[in-house]
Parts: sequence; C-alpha cells; structure tokens
Amino acid sequence: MEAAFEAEGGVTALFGRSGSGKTTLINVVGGLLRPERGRVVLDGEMLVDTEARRFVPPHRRRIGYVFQESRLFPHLDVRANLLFGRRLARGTDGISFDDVVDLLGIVPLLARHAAGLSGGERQRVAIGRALLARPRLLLMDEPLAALDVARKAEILPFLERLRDLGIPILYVSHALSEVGRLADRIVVMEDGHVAAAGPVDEVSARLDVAALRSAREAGAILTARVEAHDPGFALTQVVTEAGPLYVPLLERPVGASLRILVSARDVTLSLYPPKGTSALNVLAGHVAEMGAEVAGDPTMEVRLVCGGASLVVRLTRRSLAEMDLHPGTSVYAAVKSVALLD
Amino acid sequence: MEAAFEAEGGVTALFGRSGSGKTTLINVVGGLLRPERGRVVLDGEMLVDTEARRFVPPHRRRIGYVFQESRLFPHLDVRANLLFGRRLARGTDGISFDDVVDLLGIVPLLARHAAGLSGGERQRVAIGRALLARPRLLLMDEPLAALDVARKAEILPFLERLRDLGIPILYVSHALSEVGRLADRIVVMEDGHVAAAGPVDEVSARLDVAALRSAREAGAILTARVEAHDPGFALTQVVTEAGPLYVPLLERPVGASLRILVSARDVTLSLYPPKGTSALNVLAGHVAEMGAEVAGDPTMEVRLVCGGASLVVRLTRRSLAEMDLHPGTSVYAAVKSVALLD
Amino acid sequence: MTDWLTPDEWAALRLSLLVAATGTLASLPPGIGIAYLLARRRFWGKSMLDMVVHLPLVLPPVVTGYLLLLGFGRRGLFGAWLAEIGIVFSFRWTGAALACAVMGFPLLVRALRLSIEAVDRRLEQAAATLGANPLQVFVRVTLPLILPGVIAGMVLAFAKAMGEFGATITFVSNIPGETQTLPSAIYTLTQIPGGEAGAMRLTLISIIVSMAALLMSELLARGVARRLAA
Amino acid sequence: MTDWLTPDEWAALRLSLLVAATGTLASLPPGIGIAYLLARRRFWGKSMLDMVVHLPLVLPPVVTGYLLLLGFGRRGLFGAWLAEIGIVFSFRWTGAALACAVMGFPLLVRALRLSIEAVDRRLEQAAATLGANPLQVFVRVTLPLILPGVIAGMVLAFAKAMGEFGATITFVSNIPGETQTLPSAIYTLTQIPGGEAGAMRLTLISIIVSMAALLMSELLARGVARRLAA
Amino acid sequence: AEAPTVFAAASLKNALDDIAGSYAKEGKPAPKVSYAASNTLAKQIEQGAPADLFFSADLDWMDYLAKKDLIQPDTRVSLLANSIVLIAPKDSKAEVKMGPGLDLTAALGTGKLAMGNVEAVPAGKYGKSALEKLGGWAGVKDRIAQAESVRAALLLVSRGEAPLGIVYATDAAADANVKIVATFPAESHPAIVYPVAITKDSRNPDASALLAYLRGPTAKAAFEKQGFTVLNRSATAAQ
Ligand SMILES: Nc1ncnc2c1ncn2[C@@H]1O[C@H](COP(=O)(O)OP(=O)(O)OP(=O)(O)O)[C@@H](O)[C@H]1O
Ligand SMILES: Nc1ncnc2c1ncn2[C@@H]1O[C@H](COP(=O)(O)OP(=O)(O)OP(=O)(O)O)[C@@H](O)[C@H]1O
Ligand code: MOO
Ligand SMILES: [Mg+2]
Ligand SMILES: [Mg+2]
Repeated sequence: MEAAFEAEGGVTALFGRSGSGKTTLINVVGGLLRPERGRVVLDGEMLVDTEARRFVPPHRRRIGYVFQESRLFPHLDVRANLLFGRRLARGTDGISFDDVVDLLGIVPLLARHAAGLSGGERQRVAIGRALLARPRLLLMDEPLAALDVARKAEILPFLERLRDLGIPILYVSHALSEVGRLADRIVVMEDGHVAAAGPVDEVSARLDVAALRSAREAGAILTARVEAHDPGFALTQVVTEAGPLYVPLLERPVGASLRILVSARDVTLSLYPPKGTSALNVLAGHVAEMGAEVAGDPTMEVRLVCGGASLVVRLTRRSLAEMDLHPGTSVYAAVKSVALLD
Repeated sequence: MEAAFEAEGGVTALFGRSGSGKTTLINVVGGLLRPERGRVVLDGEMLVDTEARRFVPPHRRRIGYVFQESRLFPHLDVRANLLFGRRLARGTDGISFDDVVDLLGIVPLLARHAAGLSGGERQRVAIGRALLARPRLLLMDEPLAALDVARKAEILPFLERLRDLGIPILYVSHALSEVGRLADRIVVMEDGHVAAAGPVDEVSARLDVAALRSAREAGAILTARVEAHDPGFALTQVVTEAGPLYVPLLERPVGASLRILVSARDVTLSLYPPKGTSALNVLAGHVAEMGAEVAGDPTMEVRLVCGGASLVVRLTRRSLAEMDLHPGTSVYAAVKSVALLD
Repeated sequence: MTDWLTPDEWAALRLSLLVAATGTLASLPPGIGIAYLLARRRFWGKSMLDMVVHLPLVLPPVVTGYLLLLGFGRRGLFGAWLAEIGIVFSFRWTGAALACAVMGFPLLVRALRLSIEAVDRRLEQAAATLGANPLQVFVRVTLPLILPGVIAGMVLAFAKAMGEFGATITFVSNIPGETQTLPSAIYTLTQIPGGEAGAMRLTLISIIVSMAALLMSELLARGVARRLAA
Repeated sequence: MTDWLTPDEWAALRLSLLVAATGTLASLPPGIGIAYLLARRRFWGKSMLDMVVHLPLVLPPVVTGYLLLLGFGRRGLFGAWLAEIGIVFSFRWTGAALACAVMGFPLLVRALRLSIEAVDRRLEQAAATLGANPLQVFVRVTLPLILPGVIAGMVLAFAKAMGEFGATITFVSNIPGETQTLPSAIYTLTQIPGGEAGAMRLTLISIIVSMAALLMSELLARGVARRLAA
Repeated sequence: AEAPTVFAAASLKNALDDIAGSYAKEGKPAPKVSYAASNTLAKQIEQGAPADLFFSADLDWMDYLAKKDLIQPDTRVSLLANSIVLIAPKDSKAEVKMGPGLDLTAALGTGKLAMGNVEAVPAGKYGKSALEKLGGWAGVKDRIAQAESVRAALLLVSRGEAPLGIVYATDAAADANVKIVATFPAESHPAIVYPVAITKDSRNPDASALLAYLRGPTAKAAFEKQGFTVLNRSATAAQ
C-alpha cells in the first residue's frame, strides 16, 4: 500500500471503492497500524517515521476516531461511553456535552446500555464519544452510512461547525454529496494507492478519475459567498464564480463563504435560455471538455466553464448528439436549487 | 411496538428513521425475537401465533437474514462462511455458488479469514452467505449501506433477479432510490409502528408521509414496459402510464415490465414545452395536489397527474410562486433519464 | 532410561499417563454438557448442580475418595449396580481414572463455562437463520469458538490428574501396576525416611510429562487463536 | 450453634475463612499480572513461567507443601530472608494462606487468562484513540470486561482454599487456632477411630460455607453479565 | 506460662484430646496438639517447627530426629505399645489359623489384602514383617491393596472392598463393621512402640511437666481406654 498526500486543516474526504484501503490508511494515521515504511506528520509533529524508528502511540496522538463498526464499550451506558474520553482530555474548551447529545438526538438514550441500541443510534453515540475527547484531528470512517437521510442532513452542519472550529477531519465516505460541502480536499484511493488528491473543486471536476465517475456522484464543488437572505421563501442567494445561485436559507451572515456541490446529474443543459421553468438557477457558460465514452454506458460527462468556475454535467449520449455539443458550444445550465445542499 | 402489514411475494421495502424499529421488526419475522402478541405467516404457514402459542424456531423457517453488522463466523474462512448454510439446505436448485461469488466480486477473498476483510467486503460475503442457504424469504438490513455506489449498482440488478426467481425480500434501507426499482411494496415505520404501507407506486407518491418527506428522497415509482432498444446510445425506451421514457439500456426483452423511480428532485417543471435541452424525457400533465408548506423549508412537493400515473415533484416555494402553480395548472415535467435507474 | 527408573516406577509412569488421559478425555463430553447448561440455561436446581460440580474442589481429596468409595465401591450405591453390567472401578486403573476425572471436573467445567459465556450469541443466531438446528449450531459455531476454553480446561484437568493422589489412593488404594500412579508413588516415598531423593526423581519426571502436555496445549491454542483472529 | 462445634472446630472454621479469603485476595493482583503477560505478551521464558504457575497442580500437594517448607520455612531459602524483614510464614496462619494461594494460583490464572484472551482488542484500541494510556485502558476497559473471569477465578481459588490440606498440613502443620484449617481438622478426624461422624459434620460446614461463596459469586456474575449484555 | 505444643501422630488424637482435657482441668495450660503423619511432623521439626514434644507412631521417625540431634535424648520414652490384627468384614466367614505357615490365599479368594503402605505406613511395615516371619508373605505380596494410612486400610475392609486387612487392634476395636479374625503374635514383628520426647529447641518450661503427666496414671487410663498398652519404658537409643 502506497499513499502520499497532505491535508492542511479543514476536511479531507477519502474516497474509494470497497476494499481500496481507506480504513487501512486512517488506521495508520490513528496509530492502530504501524506502516512498514512511511511518515505521518500532524501539526508539524512527527507521529510516525519508520526511518527514525519513531512511533507515537495512539493515546498520545489526540486523534479522535469514529470507527466503521462503532466499537462502543459494552460495559458502559451511553453517557459513560460519551464521557470516556472527556475525562481523560485536559482543559475545558471544545464542544459542550449538552450540545453534542442534543444535536445527535441521543438525549433519550443516555441511560441505556450500548448493546440495546439500533445501528444508527450506535453510530451517533460513537460520533459523540470521539468529539467529546477534544481531538486535534478527527478520523471518521463512513460515520453516516447507517443513518437516514434526514439525520445525515442534521449532522452534516454540525460537522461543518467543527471544521470551522479548527478541528481537521479525515472523512471516509462513499457519497460525494455527503462531503461535498464539507470537504476542502479530496483523496481518491484505488487498490491501495492514491489515485488523485487535491483541493475539492479541482479533483471533483476531474473527468478522468474512474473512482469518482463510477461513483455516479460526480459533481463540481463551488466556493460561494452569501449575498442576501429571503426568509419569506426560505432561500439564500449566494454568489459563486459561476454566477448567482439560490440555496435553502442559511444561518450565515451576509458575506460568509461556504462550499456547495453541484452534482453532475442535477444539471440540465439547454441551448436556449429556459423560460417558465421551476429551475431557479440558470448559469450561462460553454462546453470546455468532453468526458470519455464508455461502452454500454448511455451517459457521458461534460465539463462546462461558467464564469470562472467549472461545472460537471452528466447527460445521455443521445442528448449530446441531439444538441450537437462540442467544446466551445454555448449552453445554459439549469440547476435545481434543491439539489445544492443535499 | 405495533406493526401490521402484508407482503405478497416480490420485494417489500422497510423505511424509517434510525431507531424507528426496522431491525426489531425483521428480527420478529426471522424468529430472533418473540413478539409479545402477534402472528407471522409465510407462504400460508403460521410461523408465530402468540395466541396459539406457536413459535417456529429460526432454523426451521428457511428465512435468510443479512444482518446490519454482517456477523461472519470468525473461525471460518470466506468460502466456509459462504457454504455454511449451503450444506444444510437440501436440494440443488437456486443460485449457483460461482454466480454468487462472481457477482459479489469476492472471488479473490475466498481463502481469506473473515477478520481481515474491509467493511464492504464483509457485507458482500454476508449477502452471499444468506443467498446460498436457499431461503424462502430474504431479510436484508441495510445490506448496501457500507458499499460504494458503483458496487451497489452492480448488486441491485442481482437482487432484482432473485426477486424474479420468486424469492420474496424484506429490505431495510434509508435510500428510496436504492429500492425504488426493486420494491413492490413499501412499509414506512415511525416510532415503532407502521406509518404507511402499500404498493410502492401508491405509497411513494403520498405527500403526507413525513418519513418519506424527511427522507428527501420522495419520488414516484412507475410501472413500465419495455418498448424498444437503442444499443447505439445504450438506451431503452419504455412506456409508462405517464408517457414514454428513455432509460439506460436494459437486458430485458421487449414487452417485459419493470418499475422505475422518478425522484421528486429530479423533475423540472416548466409551463411551456422545453426546447433544445439535455432532458430527454418530457411528460405533459397537470398539477393534482399541493403538499404542505413547512416553515423554514424552501421546498414543497407537488403531485402531478401525467396520463394515468402520478409524479411527485419537489420544487422551491419561490418557483411555485413565480410559476403560479395551482391544482389544475398544465405543466411539462422534464426528467433527466440518467436519474431513472440510479 | 530404564536405569533411572525401577520397573515399578515405569509402571507408575505409564499408568499415570493412561489414567490422566482417560480421565481427562472421558470427562470432556459431560463437562461440555454441564458447562453449557450452567452457562446458558436457567433451571430448577442449577445452583445445586453448580455446587456438586465444585464439590471435589471444596472437599479434602481424602473425603472425595471416601465418598467415591461409598458410591462406586464394590458395595457402593452405583458400584454394585455398575458391576452387574461389567463396569468395575474398585482396585482397577479405571477407578483411578474416575477419581482423576472427578477431581479435575470443576476445573474443566469452569474453563468451558467461561468460554461459552464469552461466545457472541449473535453468531449463533446467524447460524440458525442459515438453517442450523441447535445441535448443528453448537457443533459448527459454538464448539469451534470455545476451543481455547476446551484446551485450557483439558490442560487443567490433565495437570490435576498428574498430581492427584489423595482421592485416588483412598478410593482404589495403591497397587503397583494397577492403581499406583506417579503421585501415589511419590507420596509413598515421602513417607519413608531417606525417600526424598526418589521422590524428587519421580517428581521431576512428572514435571517433564506435564510440561510436555502444557507446551503441546499452548501450541494448539496458538493455532486456534490464529484461526480465530487472523 | 456453639453446641455442634467444639472451640477448636470453631477456631478451625474462622481460620479457614481467614486463610481462604486472604489467600484468594492476595493472589489476585499477581494473578492478573501474570495472566495478562501470558495472554498478551511474547517473551523469553514464557513457557517457563506458564509451567511454574501450573506446578502446584501437577505436584502432589504434599510435595508442594514440602517445597514450601524448604523455601519459606524458618530456615528456608526465602524464609530466612523474609523473616529478617518481619514476614514470617512458618507455622503461622499466614503460611496457610500462602499455601492456599499457591495451590489456587493455577486455577485463578487460567480463568483470568481465558477471559483476557476473549476480550475484543478493538475496544481497547478505541479506548486508546480516546486518550487512555495502557494502564487506563486496562483499568477502564479490559478489567471490567474480564470481571466474569475474575469472579470465576476467585471462586475456584476460594473453593480450592477451603479444601486444601495436603500442602497446608505439610508446610505449617496442624496447630489448633494457629494453622489448623477446616480441611486439616477433617483430615485428622478421618485418621482416628470413631472420627467419621465429626469429619462429616465439619465437611458439611465446609460445604455450606463454599455454597454461600458460590451463590454470592453467581449473583455477582449475573449482575456483571446483565451489565455487559443488556 | 505459654501452653506447650505437641506434635503427635494422628492415630493418637482420641487419647491425647482426652488427656489434654483433664490436664487443663487441673489448672495447667492446655497443650496445643498438632496431629499429622509422623513423617510430616518429623520433617517440620527439622525445619524449625515450634514443637515442644514429639509423639511418634513409630521408632523410625523418632530415630530420624535423634540422629539429627533434634530431640533431647534423655527425655525420650517408649510410652505405648499396640498390636496388629487380621480383620474381615463383620459378616465374613473367613477363618485363618494364625501361626507359622500362615496362608491367607484361601481366605482371600480373588480379593485383596488391605494394609497400610508396607514401606511407609507403620502398620503396613509391621504387617509385612509379621507375614514374612510367619511365611505368608510370598502368597499375598502381589495381592495387597496398600492404603495411604491404616485408617484407609480399615475402611477398605469395612466397606467390603477387601475381604481381609491388617490394622491396629485399636482401630479394629472401634469399627463395628469389621471383626477381628486373628491377632498377630507379638514376636512376629518388631515391637509396635509409640515413643515420645522433648525437642532440642523446646524453651517451654511446662514441657517436662506435660511429659510427666503423659506418663502418669490419668493418661494411662485414657490410653488404655483406646486399646493401647502402656509401656512407659525409658529408652536411650534406637536399634
Ligand atoms: N489483516 C489483513 N490481512 C489481509 N488483508 C487485509 C487485512 N486487513 C485489510 N486487508 C485488505 O486490505 C484491503 C483494504 O482494506 P480496507 O479495510 O482498508 O478497505 P476500505 O477501503 O476501508 O473498504 P470498505 O469501504 O469496504 O470498508 C481489503 O481488500 C482488505 O481485505
Ligand atoms: N434490547 C433493547 N432494549 C431497549 N430498547 C431497545 C432494545 N433493542 C432495541 N431497542 C430500541 O428500539 C428502537 C428500535 O430499534 P431498531 O434496532 O429496530 O431500530 P432501526 O429502525 O433498525 O434503526 P437503525 O436504522 O438505526 O438501525 C431503538 O430506539 C432501540 O434503541
Ligand atoms: O485437591 Mo489436592 O489437595 O491438589 O489432591
Ligand atoms: Mg473500511
Ligand atoms: Mg437497524
């Protein structure tokens, strides 16, 4: 297994197919596996350096870990599980206990024993437990896979807040949409090595990363700035390099910056400006790059340039032919605003 | 906990938020929990009847179970895990070992021990193990949650084949899209009781089921019939009661019937027939029902009637206002064909 | 070899091995059964059964031997009855094996019970959904998972059998070639002025035998552990 | 009460309880330490340590007692040295407790080791990522998880201590009020004409005491199991 | 004064408990008696056990200590004598002609002869030499069930496991389930003697008073009640 990448604060998303080595990689970062060769550096501190025979044991790393299989302590109730790391971490900063249990919706579970929880409940407790230990870095291995979409939507903004508090996160997920607005950087793994790594808007708009393509979740991630709020319709207008967009009402001050995912499949192209449609957001641009044609796959990806940003669009080859798209063709991209914050 | 529903063959999807009682319910069906009161009937055979004090033990039920936490046998290698139930089940019918391991992509793992597998690998082996025991009914508790989208897309058609072979499936999932084309019936759980149950097209188009709404995955499921194939563009044309649609090429004979999901968020409405757009599928219809307005939520759902079928559309309240939609308004619904089989 | 052991001592060594191995193996099936009952079932008289199993540990071995004599002697409660179907314990090596089995029983059962209690019952449930009946579940899932406990219990019982003499000598006496096991021989030597050297020699042999058994069990256990964890 | 026990027998009962409790409790910390080493670490001499721990099981108790006498007697190797720092075992109740601790040690260690081996190490890893150092991991995760093993081991050791006399009588003799435990008293009674009735009476008392300890341990274990599984 | 400690052979328990009781009634400090096998006690004394008196069941272990200079030779007394008898279960029809040419094979049938261990247990050693002297040893030497103590041998006969056994007269008298078939002539085996002595390390001034009491009339009655013959013979050395 080979992997070299850097992540400077913020959220780094780790993508890759089942068995591609994501868990193995974060185990190395967390200190649960000793790499044969390699170095791990956090905040300038050398955690692992096989050449210098340095290996900081996990308990001195202050790296929180939300495991794929939750690993709650069966001998403790939920409250004691949550407080396990809290007591060990010195200091009083960080997120409060009440905030965490409120947000994760586990207040009614506090006195329960770990064994009786449902799959999703276990995972939420595990997230809370890792957060409360005041980690310097948070490793999350598919933390939301067992959760329903609504619960996911509740927890994601919370993770966003963590990122804004300055806790870097290394986040394993199969769903680009899940980390779209969260991640600053993306690392894509394939067969134990890094296939692509870089800033999220760069990597996510790449048409050549098979793992992203096969994820059917390809999309572009845009940096946006809050422009105005419209509480009546519960919308917020943001400005991106690609143009202005409406998104569901945000609790952010005007001027705040954020990231949004525009999924390739949520964009409809047309040659003429659409009229009288339910698509609130229409961006003008031109085709910049055509993806590869895959036998048996009716779809293709196209990269647009709208203003100063790229958008990825997935459409059928048939539409492509009917619209006669080529690099340079001017198009209008209609984006359903509801898709922005999925 | 209270639950009453019927499922006659085919796939029944079990929806509901984390902790709503999905696992508990299928544990009762599988015989791992004894209900305080109630009856469970399979193929006309009374499995549980608390009044008659009848309780068929799990090993005599021939009900396969893919657990939320895989539960592989740690003392056996992957092959022996897979063959565990195979040896016990009499007869030679059913899916072949080679087919199963091929499809699940676990051939390279056969000689490995269960403990070394990645999360997704474990889950795939667990699916294979349950299938190979030749069950009369298959219980699947979020079997695909740990898998990447590409792997999901590979396994879903396989489950479809199982359904067509006549093995009924009770399928727990958080993702409507996942079971959209699979499920015949939907049971929605809320706080331990059944909130809605019925044929998939009926339930999925209901605007009043909070669990579906909050799932942000609402949509309508249409019954379709294969009309023609277009291998050049890798598309198949199907006919639904709502009108003709293009979907990715299907390996089904002309005339075969199937189900497709039209997600509420994948439909764009316009007042005029769209022109020069990448949306292949445009259906004409009229607004039939307006969903409830939820404070703070910029979106609303609208039910259309197109031909003889219903479609659910989610759009912003602002678009609604701009387009001045009312029950009875004639509209055109543009559906991106790529969304159909996701 | 034969130089440093008298024929009687050779016989004692051979007999000890036979007795310890027989006693240990014979007590395994009932040991597993009782450990399973104690670990998994609730029934009337469970505490009683638990107590009876522990009794040989609590009682001075001589008392256990005495009780065995009362029960399984020629005129004993069960002994008389068993004799009719041809099973005789008194003054036979089989009696020594019985004594060792009884003395080692609490150790065996505890180890097994502890292991059974540690088995993840969700795996047994999974086996049931795959069509395994309770017996098949036990043989194909529970038993392989408790192998470390089986090995540990057998080591304890075997070691105990190699050292047991109080109950043995009281029950079946000390007949060279018939019931004189290694520990009986050692005990006798400690009772004779100047017998220390002989006692120490036999003790060493007994240690070597047990050491070999222990090493073998550790190797076995390591193999099992690797299978379970790797 | 006092009617059916002579003062000497009362003293023996009190002493047995003291000796068994002390021996069991005192052997717990080293027992846990050694079980942990044997279960988790690989080191040179591990087999040797394993063997030494099992020795009291393999050796006839009389031999163990004799070795204790040689080692920890007033003139013994360690005995003489320990006496200088004020620790005297020979012919004191402390010696009886030492004998019981030694005899019960293999049983205790095995139970603990079996439990430690069954602990899911991924839980310990999880504790480490939460900032727990190895000692904290052990105290807050491993130890609570092996409580069933701790209880089982202590019951075995206690029961053994209640029945042990071979090593005790050989090491510290059979002095009423000083080193005469219940099993020694029982043994003595079996050695004299007409002593059977007395022996049976004392045996019953010993059974009742052990029964109480066993029941208590079962209740404790059930509580622990409920905490672990419910 | 501190009560003296007596290390005594287990078979003396009944008698010594009686004697200790009456000794205490006379206002003397009641002795503490540690009962165990003679060899165990001898080795403990060798290792510095706090014994004031050693009361052995045979001469060998007293000699063992005497050779190591661990007893006060001038205090040594051969206090008691016993005899060994041939016993059978009480319903037995066995008859044996005691005397030279003794043959037990017929009476034994297919059964075993229960004895104390013929090398270690005193009663076993005496029994063996008597059988040798009377000529019956060769016939039975492979048919002996050697018990760990004379009590265990008695038990084997009492339970009907063995048709014949050799035990002390004192033991046989106390068990209703056995009957004495014959008594071995005193000259057929070394004298069965229970010697007592004060240990070398004894610092207890009451030790000699207790020893004197053991040789006195009250003690004599108690010993005789248990079937012992009181010799009360001073002996300086062993042969
Ligand atoms: N102890 C081991 N021995 C052998 N192979 C192993 C071991 N642990 C992991 N692997 C293999 O290494 C590969 C990477 O595993 P890893 O758990 O990192 O995958 P992953 O990317 O997290 O996958 P998933 O999304 O399914 O959890 C897998 O093929 C796995 O089977
Ligand atoms: N043994 C138990 N004791 C008490 N409560 C329990 C027990 N088992 C389950 N529950 C509770 O019952 C509710 C339903 O649990 P269940 O596992 O069926 O949920 P679920 O719908 O499968 O959720 P998820 O999607 O998170 O897996 C949960 O709140 C759970 O905590
Ligand atoms: O129970 Mo013992 O004292 O080891 O024979
Ligand atoms: Mg993984
Ligand atoms: Mg569940």
